[in-house]
Amino acid sequence: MADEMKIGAYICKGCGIGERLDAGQLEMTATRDGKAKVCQQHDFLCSEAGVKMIQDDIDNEGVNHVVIAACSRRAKTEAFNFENVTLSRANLREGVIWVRPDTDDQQETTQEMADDYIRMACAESKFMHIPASSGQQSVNKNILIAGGGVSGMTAAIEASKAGYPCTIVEKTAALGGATAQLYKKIPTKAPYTDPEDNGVAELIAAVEADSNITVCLNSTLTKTAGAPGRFEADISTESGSTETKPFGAIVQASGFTPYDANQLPEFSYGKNKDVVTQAELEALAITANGGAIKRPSDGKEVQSVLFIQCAGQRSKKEGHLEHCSGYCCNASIKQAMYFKDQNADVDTTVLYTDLRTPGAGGENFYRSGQNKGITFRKGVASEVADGANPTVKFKDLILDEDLEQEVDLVVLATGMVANAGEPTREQITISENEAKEAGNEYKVSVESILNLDYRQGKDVPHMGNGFADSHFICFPYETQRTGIYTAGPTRRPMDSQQAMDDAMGAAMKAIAATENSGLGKAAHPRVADLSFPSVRLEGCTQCKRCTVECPFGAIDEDERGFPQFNESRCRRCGTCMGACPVRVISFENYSIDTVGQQLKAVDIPDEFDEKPRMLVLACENDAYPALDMAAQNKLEYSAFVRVIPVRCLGSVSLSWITDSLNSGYDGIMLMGCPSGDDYQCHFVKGSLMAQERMSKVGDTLESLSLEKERVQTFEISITDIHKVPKIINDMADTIEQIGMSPFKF
Amino acid sequence: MSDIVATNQTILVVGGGISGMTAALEAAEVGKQVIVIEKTPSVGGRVTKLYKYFPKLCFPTCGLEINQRRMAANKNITVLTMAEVTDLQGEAGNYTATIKVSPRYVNANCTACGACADVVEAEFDDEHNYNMNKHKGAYLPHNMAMPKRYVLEPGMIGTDDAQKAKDACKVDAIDLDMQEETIELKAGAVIWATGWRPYDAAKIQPYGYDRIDNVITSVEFERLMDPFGPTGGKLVRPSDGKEAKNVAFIQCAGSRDINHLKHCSRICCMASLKQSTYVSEKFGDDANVSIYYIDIRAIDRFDNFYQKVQDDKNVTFIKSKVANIVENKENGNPVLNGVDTEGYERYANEHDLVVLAIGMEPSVDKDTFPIEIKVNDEGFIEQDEANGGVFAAGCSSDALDVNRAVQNATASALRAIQVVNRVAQAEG
Amino acid sequence: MSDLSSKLNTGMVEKYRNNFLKEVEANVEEGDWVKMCMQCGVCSGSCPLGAHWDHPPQELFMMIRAGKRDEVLQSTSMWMCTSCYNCIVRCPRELPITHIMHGLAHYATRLGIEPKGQPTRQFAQLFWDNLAKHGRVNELWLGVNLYFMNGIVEGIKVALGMAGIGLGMLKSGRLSLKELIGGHTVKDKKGFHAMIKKAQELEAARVDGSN
Amino acid sequence: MATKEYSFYPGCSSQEGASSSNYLKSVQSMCDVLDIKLNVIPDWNCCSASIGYCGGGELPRLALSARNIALSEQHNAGQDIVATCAACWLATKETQERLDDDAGLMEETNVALAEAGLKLENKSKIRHMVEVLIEDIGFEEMGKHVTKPLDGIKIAGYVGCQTNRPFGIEGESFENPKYLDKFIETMGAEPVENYDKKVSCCGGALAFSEPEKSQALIKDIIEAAYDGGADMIVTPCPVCQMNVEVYQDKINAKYGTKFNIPVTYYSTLMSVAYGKNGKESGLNGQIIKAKQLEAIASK
Repeated sequence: MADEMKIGAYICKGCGIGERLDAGQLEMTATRDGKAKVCQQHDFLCSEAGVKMIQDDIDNEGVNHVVIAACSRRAKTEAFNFENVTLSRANLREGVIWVRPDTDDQQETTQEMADDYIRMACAESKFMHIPASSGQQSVNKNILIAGGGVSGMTAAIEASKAGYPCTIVEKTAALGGATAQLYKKIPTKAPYTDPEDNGVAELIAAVEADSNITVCLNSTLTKTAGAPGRFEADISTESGSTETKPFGAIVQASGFTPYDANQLPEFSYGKNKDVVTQAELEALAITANGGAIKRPSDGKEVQSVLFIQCAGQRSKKEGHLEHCSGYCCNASIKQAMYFKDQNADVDTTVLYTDLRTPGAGGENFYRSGQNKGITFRKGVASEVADGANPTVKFKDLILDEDLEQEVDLVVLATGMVANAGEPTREQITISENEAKEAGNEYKVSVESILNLDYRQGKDVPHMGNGFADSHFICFPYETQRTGIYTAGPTRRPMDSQQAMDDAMGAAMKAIAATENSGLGKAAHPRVADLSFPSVRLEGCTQCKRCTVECPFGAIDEDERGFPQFNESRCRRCGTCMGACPVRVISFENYSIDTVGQQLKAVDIPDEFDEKPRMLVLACENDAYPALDMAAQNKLEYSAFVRVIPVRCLGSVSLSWITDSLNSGYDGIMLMGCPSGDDYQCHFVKGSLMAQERMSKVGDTLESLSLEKERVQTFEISITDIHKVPKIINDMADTIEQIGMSPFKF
Repeated sequence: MSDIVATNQTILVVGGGISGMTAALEAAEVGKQVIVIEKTPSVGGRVTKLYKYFPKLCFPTCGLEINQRRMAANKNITVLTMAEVTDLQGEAGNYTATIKVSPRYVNANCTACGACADVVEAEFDDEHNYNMNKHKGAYLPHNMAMPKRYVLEPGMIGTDDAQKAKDACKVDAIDLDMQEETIELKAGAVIWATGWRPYDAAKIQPYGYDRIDNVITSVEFERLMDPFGPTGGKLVRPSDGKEAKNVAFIQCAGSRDINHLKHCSRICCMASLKQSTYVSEKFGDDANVSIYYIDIRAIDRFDNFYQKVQDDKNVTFIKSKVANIVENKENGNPVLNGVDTEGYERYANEHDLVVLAIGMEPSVDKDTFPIEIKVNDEGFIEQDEANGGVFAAGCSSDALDVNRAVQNATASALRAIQVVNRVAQAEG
Repeated sequence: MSDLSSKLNTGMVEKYRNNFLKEVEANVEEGDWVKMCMQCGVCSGSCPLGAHWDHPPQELFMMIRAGKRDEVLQSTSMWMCTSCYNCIVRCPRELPITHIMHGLAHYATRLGIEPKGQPTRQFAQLFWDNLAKHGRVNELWLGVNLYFMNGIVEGIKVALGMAGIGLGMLKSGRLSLKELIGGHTVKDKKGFHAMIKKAQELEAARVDGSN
Repeated sequence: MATKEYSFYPGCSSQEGASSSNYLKSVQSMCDVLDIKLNVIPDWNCCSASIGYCGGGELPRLALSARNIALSEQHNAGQDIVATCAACWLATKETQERLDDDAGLMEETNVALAEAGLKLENKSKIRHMVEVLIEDIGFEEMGKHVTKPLDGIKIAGYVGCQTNRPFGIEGESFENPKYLDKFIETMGAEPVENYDKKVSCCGGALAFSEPEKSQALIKDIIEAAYDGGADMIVTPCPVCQMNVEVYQDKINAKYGTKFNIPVTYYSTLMSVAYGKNGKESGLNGQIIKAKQLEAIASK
């Protein structure tokens, strides 16, 4: 900040603020307490005229720190959107008048509320700086694609079409992956009645024809360093040669591992050659190449075949997969058609419990299968008896009978096993617990695909069932490793068509990562945030909490144990700031001071005033909007509360708690997102960490001989609109019972 | 509206639901100019009407908050609400769209202070709640509405109520003379994300949706859980407001049925599994849920959720397409007749409330679609070269759950970007 | 059963071996629809006499696919069909279930393995014989035959039981003793009979290759 | 309006001295008033209803209706075939459909027909009398001819099965068709609202072979009518009419009910409302006398 700070405070009198509050008084507070150099009132601040008034001050009066005292920071954002200034919002509408009754006896406390919010906004403003990119970045449009299957090739082709050069690193000697091993694939176009060519040849041709796509076969990633915009990947060939190349972003399309059917002895797999997996049947079909499919044992042309669905899947049994692989029903219909299309007299039976062919195409394909004479039976196979011909013992659930069927060939619809990524500390414990409950072991991949040299492990963290899926319904590509996007079965079980569509989305995200990291802009969810954490190394004690707790593995350590921040891996959640015991980590627009000074700016009446003060630190994504909407619905809450939005409870520094206790707050409420397996925190574990840290506050409270009820943490969903006011009012009651804090000066 | 800048490098996104929003954001966040055309007064689409998402049971509003913040912060995105595409001409890299914008009667001055709603009396069906209740003639579509701007029902115009509203507005936001506008916009690529509509339950005659009060649809059931919904978040049935503890879910209501929707709508199984947890959430062990199904289609990791629900002793699964529903005239209970096909058991089961897991009908009308496009028998837009620069996103492309719709929309953003980048190159 | 039909029956068993579905597809009216059933059971639940079926339609379809030939063909179930068409209009796969039920019943009869004592089976046969004879149904004879289908004694009981109704019908002019002698017929009996005969021959040729 | 002519297929049960001869009577009276001319198909034969399947195979049964259509095409060329009996209408319509879809069957059928010196074009439109009334005449026109509105009579409109499924009447639903109620209203009587058993099965032909099972169904149909406060039941189908009317004593005996509710045809209502006398309206054909109608008819 070259030119000295000049705070301009602007007080809106619209939406009833003017009627309910003494604007003159507010102006005085802003100038006297808030040290605002300029302060103006306006009847309708978000109007063109109002906005122009502010812009004029910025242009002519040198105002560079703007304080808007009007509505919530979530309202009228498009109007209050100024360049090259810091912006603080004092929430007089949703934060004050809408949650307080319009009665004379309440006027005083309501005004106090408003005055405090002005002080707080000015205090924040004072300590905010205009973020400027670190310059650590430059745009690198090259995209690294791990895996040369249909997902990887699609990602490469599509990204290239948009002008982004790609490099495919494929472990094997050829492109095509699992799909290349398919005789045909499930239909992808209307009328969805017959298997389609697997399409791999066309993809490979397209890849080879594209000068923007580099293919490294027989190659693996032995090391991936850096960050979005400046990844450095070591691409090593079998022969041992290694080349290091720079990339802007990464798409991980490393596929899956087929389930090992040897874990299904009850189906005589391995014992009887004529019991095969779907994958093995594809091989037989390719050999037959349109002719009669011959069975492995004696080369006899298959006259009867039975497909056992969900073999080793959808089961908590040891060694089984708990999930459904999603594609196997369609795959069995397709494979049964291999037989039927060649010879309608072949007897084909699909034994299923739930036939899963969703979507527009699926039902057509199912009907087509029936029309071709495939017999579908709802039933569960208990055993495949070995013998000249395998005999399937099963319970037909419709006929409610135990039956046997002797067939030439049995096909096991075994599923997909995740083959990449590694579990985070939490997930290891979670999945271990799950495993214990479920009585099975989770297969955690040992092989690393990316070999990240990150402080927090070599791969993108697992989600459920070992897949590197997104945890978020609304954001399917959100991984915990910025700039690295998983696609295809790496993410979750899916067929090749879905995988290709998925890869295209992943390519889109990778492109966004290259562009935004190049500009120093944050990725989801604080998109376009230019600020980044900076650390006063001289104050750092090398405690490593920041590097351990960063949910995105953004921080490495140098050999001395000092944190090394990678701006473009960072999501700006502030978890590191909250973790740092010595308060040396901060952002230009969000720091220990921007919050700490706010809570100190609040005017704390003395003990005998019977005006307690409560502090709410509210997650900006859920709790704060919930409070807003409570106000919008005119749900009242105590006038003694002061709310400060935080980026995430993970960013809450203990110092804020101790400071507020010391400055005489009577109660402190932390409001974050629900935690647990289905956590809603977009920074992964904010609430969890807040709870952990607050558990330690107990001692502090004790040392100050304060009741533990004074500091409480709540899990709030954005929909808890009725709950938040209640929580606040309950705290007010509690304080009435336990009395005011003695620490008021 | 004249101030909207649109060139043949602009991406036009038709539909502001979660798919449209996603496609728009992904494109805009890599610097593309995007215009979103939304038919209703606010963006967000169907997800704004959902209580929770499966399988996480998290709240759609949470992601909506993030997406809306992203949109508000992004200067590359222009949103036109109450707007519809009436015509589309041209080819990839050079489209002209004709947009009809209906009057909102409330301009950008609106601060959503609610003064207008306080004074008006007239009430109108609340579309946000599938017309299960009414809202004021001046209204905010819902708590999260974006743009956060009130709307005047067209029915208000010319009434004293409308004048009252206008007089109550201190910021001159109400403009009763607002007229329908037609504008033309250039675009290089078009992302079609018009989503889906619930199949008309009345057409499934044996289930008596049009005759029996206590037969409702899954989308309506979803609204009952919303504290700001038609029942204030109470799980009560329409006929008499009695708590609905014994609830039946009928799967494939309209789906997988050649007489109705040929396709499987994919979401309904998971939706009912999810909604079964609502009943438990409200009534604990008094909850009694029966799910009548043909196949439970909880694919991939959704099956883990299915297994959870299966472990709930208050939930029963019956493999049966219910034959018909009659009303018990004494107590208003719907009585379901049918056969459990697993071992052949006939039943005539009485429930407090029946929820039809209603099928997903794409909002793509083959006949009135503004431009030549490949649409399959199910009514979904097929991914096809012949579609030029028009790309389906989300449920215009297939019956998809939210997660898959967003994933698909992200992919379609790239498809559109490829086109406008080609244009950009050509123009140098 | 007649030699002819028993020969036919064994012939069919031979011909189709463990593939009853094929046999049904080839020989039963609308039989090629059976494979399209997805076991939703809406037909079974929609049948007015459903409670009296040993095996409802959807189960019969599964049994056919499971090769349960005798259980299906000897079942009384399809004879319970009242031809109300509820199943047809509700079937999500548009199977012509009513017709398949009739077809199965007829095929069982053709093979001579239908449940003999089944009253509807007997009535249906009477009805056909009656119309095939005159070209038009002679309700009085139909009734009389019906009452006596289980023998004189049983018949008199039934007849007495039904007497009230018969009387009512007579009184109201909706049953005429004229029918005992002559009664309604088609004029062109010769042509009519020739037509039926030819139709039967053609069908027989299709089904059992003989005629 | 000019006379409307149709090729008429009366069917076995409406023959003189047969179970629905009274139906035919009232239809004729109704048609006089509405200026509808019915040209009977010469030498028509039985359609085998939906019960001939035991003895009759598919093709022989198809041949039956094919013969009727062929005769109609020969003698009443260009006229729509109209049936008053649900079974007749259904069997004929089904035959037409089946033969349209299956060239093989069509060919075989014509081979069989040739034996009777006939050839089938299969082009005639096959309709139920109710369709003719609704589509060609219209409720408004039907209403115009009412001279004796059936005031004060509450009637349950029992549509039954085969007039309703699988074809049904254009624009009506299978579960809750409304047209019969409209007939009732148009004739000045009051229909029972949401008559539960409107489209339930009476057992059809199985009333003969499975009396107990069928009578159980019939009981519900009558009960629901009483529950709806009906004075009488009206139906478009001879089998329904017979089954619901004639077994009431037996049902009373078995279930201890006191059923005694008249069951007539829509055409009965119409001829009475059109001022025809009891005989012309076929009221003498009632086993359970429709006293209210008789009263009006004799006014």
